[in-house]
Amino acid sequence: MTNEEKKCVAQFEIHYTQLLNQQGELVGPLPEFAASAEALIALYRTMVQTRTFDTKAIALQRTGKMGTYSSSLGQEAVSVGIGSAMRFEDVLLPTYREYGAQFQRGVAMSEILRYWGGDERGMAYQHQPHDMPITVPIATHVPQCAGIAYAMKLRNEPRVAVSVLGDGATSKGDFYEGINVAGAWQLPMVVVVTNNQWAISVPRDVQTHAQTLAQKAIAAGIPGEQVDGNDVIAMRHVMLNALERARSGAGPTLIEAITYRMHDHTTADDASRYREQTVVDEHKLLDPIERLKKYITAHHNWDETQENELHETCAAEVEAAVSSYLETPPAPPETMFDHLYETLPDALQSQRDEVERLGKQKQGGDDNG
Amino acid sequence: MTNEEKKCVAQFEIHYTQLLNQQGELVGPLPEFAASAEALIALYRTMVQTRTFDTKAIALQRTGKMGTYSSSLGQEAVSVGIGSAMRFEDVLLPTYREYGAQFQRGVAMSEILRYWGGDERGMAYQHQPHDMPITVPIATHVPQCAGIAYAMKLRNEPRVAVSVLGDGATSKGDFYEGINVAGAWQLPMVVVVTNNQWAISVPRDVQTHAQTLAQKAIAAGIPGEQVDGNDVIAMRHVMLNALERARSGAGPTLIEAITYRMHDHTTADDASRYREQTVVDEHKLLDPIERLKKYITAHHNWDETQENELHETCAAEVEAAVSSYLETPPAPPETMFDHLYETLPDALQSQRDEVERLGKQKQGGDDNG
Amino acid sequence: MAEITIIEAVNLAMARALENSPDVIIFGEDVGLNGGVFRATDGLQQRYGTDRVLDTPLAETLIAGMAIGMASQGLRPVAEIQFMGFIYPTIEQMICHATRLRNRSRGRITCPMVLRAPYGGGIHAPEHHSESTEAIFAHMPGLRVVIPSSPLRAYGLLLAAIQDPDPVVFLEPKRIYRMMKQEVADDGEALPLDVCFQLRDGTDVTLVTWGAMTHETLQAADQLEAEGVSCDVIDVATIKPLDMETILNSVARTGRCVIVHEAARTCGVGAEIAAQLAEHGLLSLFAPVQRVTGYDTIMPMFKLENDYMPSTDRIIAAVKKTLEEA
Amino acid sequence: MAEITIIEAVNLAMARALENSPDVIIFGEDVGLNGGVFRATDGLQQRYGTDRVLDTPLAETLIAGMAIGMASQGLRPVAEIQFMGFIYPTIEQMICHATRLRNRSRGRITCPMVLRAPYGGGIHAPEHHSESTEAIFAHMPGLRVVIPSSPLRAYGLLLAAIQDPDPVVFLEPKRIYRMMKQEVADDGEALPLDVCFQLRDGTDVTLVTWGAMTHETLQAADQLEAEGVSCDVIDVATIKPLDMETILNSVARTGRCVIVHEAARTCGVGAEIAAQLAEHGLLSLFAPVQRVTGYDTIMPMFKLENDYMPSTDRIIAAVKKTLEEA
Ligand SMILES: Cc1ncc(C[n+]2csc(CCOP(=O)(O)OP(=O)(O)O)c2C)c(N)n1
Ligand SMILES: Cc1ncc(C[n+]2csc(CCOP(=O)(O)OP(=O)(O)O)c2C)c(N)n1
Ligand SMILES: [Mg+2]
Ligand SMILES: [Mg+2]
Repeated sequence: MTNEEKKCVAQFEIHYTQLLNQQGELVGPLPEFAASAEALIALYRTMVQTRTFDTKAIALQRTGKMGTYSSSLGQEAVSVGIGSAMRFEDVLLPTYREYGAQFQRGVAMSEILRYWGGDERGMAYQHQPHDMPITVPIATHVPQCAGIAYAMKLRNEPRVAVSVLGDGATSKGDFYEGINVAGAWQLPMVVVVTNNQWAISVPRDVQTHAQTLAQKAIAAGIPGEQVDGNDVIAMRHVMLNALERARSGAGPTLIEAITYRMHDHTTADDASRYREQTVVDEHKLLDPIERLKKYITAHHNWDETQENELHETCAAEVEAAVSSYLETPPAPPETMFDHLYETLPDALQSQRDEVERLGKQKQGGDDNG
Repeated sequence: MTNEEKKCVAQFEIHYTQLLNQQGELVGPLPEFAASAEALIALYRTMVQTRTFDTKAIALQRTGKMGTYSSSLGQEAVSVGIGSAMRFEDVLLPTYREYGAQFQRGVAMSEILRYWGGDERGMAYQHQPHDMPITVPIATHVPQCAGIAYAMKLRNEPRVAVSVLGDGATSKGDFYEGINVAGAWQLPMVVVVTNNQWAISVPRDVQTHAQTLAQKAIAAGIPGEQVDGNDVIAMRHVMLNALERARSGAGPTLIEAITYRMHDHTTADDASRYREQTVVDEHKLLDPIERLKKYITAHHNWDETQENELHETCAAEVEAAVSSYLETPPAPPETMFDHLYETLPDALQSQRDEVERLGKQKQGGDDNG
Repeated sequence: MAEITIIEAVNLAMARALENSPDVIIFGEDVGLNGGVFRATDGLQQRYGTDRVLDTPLAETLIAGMAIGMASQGLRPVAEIQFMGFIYPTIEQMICHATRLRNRSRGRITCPMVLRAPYGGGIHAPEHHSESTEAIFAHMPGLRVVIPSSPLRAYGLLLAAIQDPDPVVFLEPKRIYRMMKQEVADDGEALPLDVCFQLRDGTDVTLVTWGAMTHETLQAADQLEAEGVSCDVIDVATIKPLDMETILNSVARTGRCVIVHEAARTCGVGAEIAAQLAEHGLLSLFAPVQRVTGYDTIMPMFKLENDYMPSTDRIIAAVKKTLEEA
Repeated sequence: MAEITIIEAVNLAMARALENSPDVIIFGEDVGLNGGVFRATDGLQQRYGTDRVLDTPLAETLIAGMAIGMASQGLRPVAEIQFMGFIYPTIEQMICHATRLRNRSRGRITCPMVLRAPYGGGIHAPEHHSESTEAIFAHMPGLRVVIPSSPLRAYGLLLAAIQDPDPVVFLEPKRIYRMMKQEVADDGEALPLDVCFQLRDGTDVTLVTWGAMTHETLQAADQLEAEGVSCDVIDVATIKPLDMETILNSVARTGRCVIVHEAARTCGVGAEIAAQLAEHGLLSLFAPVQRVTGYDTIMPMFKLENDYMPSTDRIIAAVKKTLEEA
């Protein structure tokens, strides 16, 4: 085919941002916020806090004190970057690895534990009125995110709706439907794809022939970009820019954050069935926490005393959450009807009565569980 | 933001092909097939045949002899281009405007009329064993197309699966799911988006912020290109290339064919509610049939005698199809059970008996319908 | 006060809702300038603006998902699915989220949305345009499924659905969209949800139905009356949750029951009603409950659709059967 | 002949099918190297290659749609949906196409596909991993819905489903995947579809159930036996189409029936069975049919799941109720 007959009608580029390299050295211009030691240390604290929580949660599951749990190990910078950039009045629609963002937004550690402990009260988020609970059915929250963003836009509120999902999730149709309408309606919305290279056992390259996931944005006619998801400074930076664009009415952004899932998919998974530990080990070198630690050690006098203090604080906080979780008395069984509708329809009253009666019988007899 | 911190990691271009301009003048290099008068006249005949059919079908609906019908007026070049490029053993998954392709592939005009006349026998395609019937639920045939293409690939058959859908259809999730797997598995598959600028009353620009629909391919990591869908030479050319790529194992292509829906969405629609007739009139100047006629008149001695003869042949063919359609006796009502399963489950026998009994009663009494 | 059709009543209710609350938002495919393919939203965009009455991209999963998102923010989204045959992509959103948000968040987030769709056969429409799959939604805990069968009920029940604090699937019997007219006062008064409407009082047999089938059922009742059979006719209206009390009370009086619906029989809503009659009303039944329904085959294309859908004759035959027995 | 579990029998049946016909293709999320999250496809990719046992992108609509496409070409696709809670995106494909291709094309194109999914609660899984929404599929004309409840039936029914010329949704009760072992001969013999299996003969009451609930139901029958109550226990196995003959014959003998299922009660498959008993078996019923089911609320997260699902005690109580009455 010759060139004459074909006219180029559209051109696109996808960019990648990294500010701190693997060695913790600055490779790009420092964003304004990152000049402050305080700001960086705050990010560092939350990453350590998240990891401390994660380690404990896995232990709870392993010792039979909690159900299946999905670890965020290695992905802390993505989540903390997102959470740190958002405003409280924004809305986060998380999947099941966004603890780093959720903690910053007021979700209690004990709530997350309750959730994985099989208790709906873990989604009540007593101190976070805005955010959606964890979404399990993959990508279903992206259309919802668009609806929320539309409500914000309609009401002229300077708020942004943020949904976070995985690399695997970019294969599901509702993801595209959601980003497409975000473009069509220029919604105040940010979609973050946490590309941790795996969807359970399915590697990123099996999901799609697209060379980047950021380029999925092109289908929706919205900006898409890649960021080093193990570089919390870049992550927060890119996120702040996207939020600012959305908040100012300049429309949505898709961000692909490149990271790595260091743990099994969940505690119910055994990754050794499908990936080599050596590859995982290689990714340890990219650890987001180590990386920032190197930087703040070199530039902001972070030292071992502070490090130890931080770990102690985090451990204590996690322990308190665990106690609160373990001490929560189970909800009475009949409460399974209490939030089904605003008012229980007459047709269901006898079912609720039955559950209540059987629950009391059981309590009288053997114990609950 | 400065440039240093951002690295370009991917680049894309979308190209547009036009070979015959609005005036019927050649603006690009003539593809091999188009050197032959015969080949061009064959394309011309099928376009005229399709339009003759279309006009009659609308008339049948308007006079109460048929149900709702969706016209392909103005889009003949897309459909004829597709059908002419495919091999018989390929599989077409059409929507409800692909008569031009279907006729070439052996679907009888009377079958299409039966279909719109509310009769499943219109989808039996007596002379076309491969193709799927018309798909009404938008975009649902794209995943099916991938499954068909996978079967071809698995069996090492040099065949291609082709699905055709509208601009509106590119908003639906299953479209993306289908093209994504086509890329991931490098399937022998071509997806044609017939961008006729409208999805019922919704204009193309309301569907998506994407500047082209061809760029949706980038999300799937597959080639995507635009073609002038009113230029049947370009259409067939682009289609032949895409089919050849797919057939030779080089993977899928997404083609956006730019055309215009000249009629109401269907006979049940009234486009004057939402679009100006003047805009429609402007598009008359782009008519695909007129355009090719100018070219073959100028270059291949096409004349009024031949033109009249062609119209007569087409009219006769359509009349024969109409007679066949109108003379088809209605199927006995109990046949509604006869292709539900290979063998009717016992549980349904009494229902079939009831329908048969009631049908006979009705035939005895008043007439059917 | 003008006499209006069901489709006009649907339009009037939405206009009233838009007028009364800035939180009401109407969206879907072709609901804007075109006013919906059945004109349910005719003129609404012109009157209430493109921000509040708007066309979506062609994506039903998206429509449901956006409605949930909007509802979670306190809006009152009223989303249209163009035909029930295209409602299936909404199911994941409805069953995983719309019905569960309140429960999941222990009341923190709610989902006061309405998903409207025309449903049912009998208008000689193309394939997939004649579906009655209300039973799928009736099986979902946390949902309401509401079906009007007259202009008055279309107006009053749609307003009720919009005001309801929980998600409602509102199915409109398109065959009777323009079949009858009633005087409807545009007074913003909602009718009650979760209760049946008594369409006719009778003593010999209870006919239970909803949607367009109320038409055939009332016709059957008329003809039976002429033959001396007195029918109690009940329009279930809210098919989820079910007001079985009204139905059981009627059957307690008549001892006989015929259930009429257009949907396929197996696992249709008629099964639930018949099952509850067998559980709670067994001793008052003089004859087996009859179901007159669509058959358990694909709704045929329109040449045969009348052979598929329950007819007045089939209803009368079923009534006579219940009268013969026991 | 080794004793194997249900999950092993599922694996064995797929291996046998792969072995016997080059047309059999297995695909879904994580079914390849990982062997499925429950190990249903363990070792199959290694043995039969990545062309015939393969991981798909994460997209359930796609999985169903591709299965349809493959089936239309004469392949015998066996697609896995990871959990029934994620099956909803397949509904549009299943109800619009899988069930209709044969009918639509008047037999020209067929759809011999199997859609497998683990279903049901009781394994302390996260949200959405404990669904029993088989009734949605049981309402679809043109479909078969098959549920095994033992290793022998898992093997024989899955082979039957794969050999069946029409689409089958095959739901596997995951709670009992590893609960019992049976000797299963890998002889490639399919069991019949469309018929119930009699698990236990009895004279006083008929217990009708399927899936994991066969376990509680048989336990209840044991306990009742000790108290002198003799139970006929029927595993429906193919819940669509329904073999009502076996159930009606049993109830004709016992005069009493308790239906047990995990799914929500309203419009569950139990309703259809009860409705047909009321239609065709009314005169043999000594007492109202009882349904012991999941409640009409969201399946709670696992702390309360045992309070949601039918227990042996609830079944026994329902049986006693039918014995008290009439
Ligand atoms: C619709 C749907 N299908 C399948 C699943 C089961 N599942 C849970 S997580 C997961 C993989 C998700 O991968 P990705 O999107 O990359 O997120 P990650 O787990 O890596 O964070 C799958 C298949 C689900 N939760 N929802
Ligand atoms: C899933 C689904 N939703 C809605 C419809 C109703 N509908 C039929 S055609 C159409 C517009 C399609 O537009 P486009 O894809 O551009 O195709 P065109 O009709 O222009 O050829 C709509 C909304 C449908 N058939 N299927
Ligand atoms: Mg991932
Ligand atoms: Mg179009």
